[in-house]
Amino acid sequence: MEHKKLLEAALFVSPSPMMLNDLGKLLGVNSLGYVKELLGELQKQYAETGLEIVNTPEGYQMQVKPEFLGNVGHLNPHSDLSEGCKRTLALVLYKEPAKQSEIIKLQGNKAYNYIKDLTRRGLIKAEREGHTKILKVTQELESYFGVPKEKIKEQLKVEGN
Amino acid sequence: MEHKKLLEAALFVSPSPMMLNDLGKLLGVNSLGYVKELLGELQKQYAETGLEIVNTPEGYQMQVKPEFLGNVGHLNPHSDLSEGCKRTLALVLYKEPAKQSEIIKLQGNKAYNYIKDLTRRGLIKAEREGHTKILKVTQELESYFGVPKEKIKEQLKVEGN
Amino acid sequence: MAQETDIVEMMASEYSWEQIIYKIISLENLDPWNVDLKKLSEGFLKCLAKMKELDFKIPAKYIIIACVLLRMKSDGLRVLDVLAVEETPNGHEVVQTSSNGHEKLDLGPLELPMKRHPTRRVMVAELIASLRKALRTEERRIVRHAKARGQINVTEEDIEERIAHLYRKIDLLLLKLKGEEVPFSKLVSKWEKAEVANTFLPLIYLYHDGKVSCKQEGIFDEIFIKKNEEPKAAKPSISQKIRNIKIIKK
Repeated sequence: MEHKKLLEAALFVSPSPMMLNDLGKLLGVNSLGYVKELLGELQKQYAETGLEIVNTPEGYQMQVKPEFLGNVGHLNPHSDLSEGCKRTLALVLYKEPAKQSEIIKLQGNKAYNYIKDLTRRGLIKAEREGHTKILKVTQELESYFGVPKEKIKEQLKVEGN
Repeated sequence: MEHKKLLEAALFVSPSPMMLNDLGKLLGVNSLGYVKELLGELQKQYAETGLEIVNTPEGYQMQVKPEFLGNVGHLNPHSDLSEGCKRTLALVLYKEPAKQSEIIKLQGNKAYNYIKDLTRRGLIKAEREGHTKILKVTQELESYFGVPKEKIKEQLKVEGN
Repeated sequence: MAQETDIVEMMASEYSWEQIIYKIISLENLDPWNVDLKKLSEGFLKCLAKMKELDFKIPAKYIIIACVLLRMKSDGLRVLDVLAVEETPNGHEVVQTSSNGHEKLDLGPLELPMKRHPTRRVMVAELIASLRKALRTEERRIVRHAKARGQINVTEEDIEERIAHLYRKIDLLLLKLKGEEVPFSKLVSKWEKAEVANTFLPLIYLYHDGKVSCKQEGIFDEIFIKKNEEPKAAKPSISQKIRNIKIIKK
């Protein structure tokens, strides 16, 4: 069925999740129910493979099944956050709401750049409170990680406490 | 079958083609014949989908079937050839058989690298003829574009004239 | 300190900045293979302050060097800051209690989600677009070459003749001005770049051949040309040596 193949091709090639109506446009059909049905069929088909099609808040996405990630993750050398940014993000998550000055104290002046980077990417936001800046993580962070922030925090706090 | 799923996951996630022995290492098996067999099975399975697993001179690669690329290509701005390589390839096809010196004259010294890249990827080949190198496209090019080279040439000639 | 004053004097007399850096390195007893940036930048700033104190004009380049040194120094310190955050053997992050008493933190590793970076093959339409660009570049190159060839469409002129012409012109002007010297500006018929250069070039030959003397008080001031009575025969004439060279004029 050509429509299903086209959906597969789109989900494979797209670098970001795709919304239902964009997929509908791609197929040139108006019925989103029909598109959803096809996606459901595809999801079932992929159950037998190493890949899966998931429905995230940002749309449908084709990805490696989590149980294989550990085996193949290293094949993709692109980590889109630097080591420094990762550390800042971990600190902000752990201490949230975190004073910017506190993060700088812990990580040094370089953290100003990491904070800027993370803010630009929408993963954290800064709120002014008197003379100091308070850093918080955003909703965007949850969709980046694909899990609620509490879950990420737990992962950090196992060691933190 | 876990091995086959792992192969799928690896080919999906890897940004470049994977050699047979790397895939063998990933599975932790010594028999490359066995890996090849699994890949053959996967290739058959994918025949029914919008994707395909191809064996290129640089290794195995999962990709969108060429017939669907026209529909979904716009979803991803990143193609696997740089603009420079694309121009060299277009010129070689257009002028075929093309003297290497002529391509260099047109594109400048940078084209030496593009020619090297395209040769490594098996899309063009160089033949020595006296003091000069003659560049030609390969059979591989046809499977890359999914159309006979004469057809691409025709389109290019329409454009060039 | 006497040596410090040396550096200030070196700066004031516009020594190269490299020489000044070497001087500070030796003055501060720094290891030239492992320079302490903190000491080096401090030494440099100390000398700049001294110059200011003595009311010397500080050349702009020294301000730039000071900025660069301070930047290098602060980058170095930042590296030290970040080094305070270390990884434990199990890969977990430890923020150590630093000497100024910051808290100790032991965080688990933050595992990032895997982001795939799919690429796709080139489409035939893109290949055509690339060819279009390549051919357009070729066309532009051809046009450029044609233009360049157009520029070589020139007339040739004998430099010997030009030199002789200028020499006659100097003679005539000396007569007209009834003086011993001719200002260069009077030799140039139209004060335009090309004309100035076309007059200046044969003048250099005349000067080298010893036929004239030139005098100029300051940079960009008027050049006064005086005819020498007896051309110095000992000096070989450049114009003779290059007899066959033609001046190319558009």
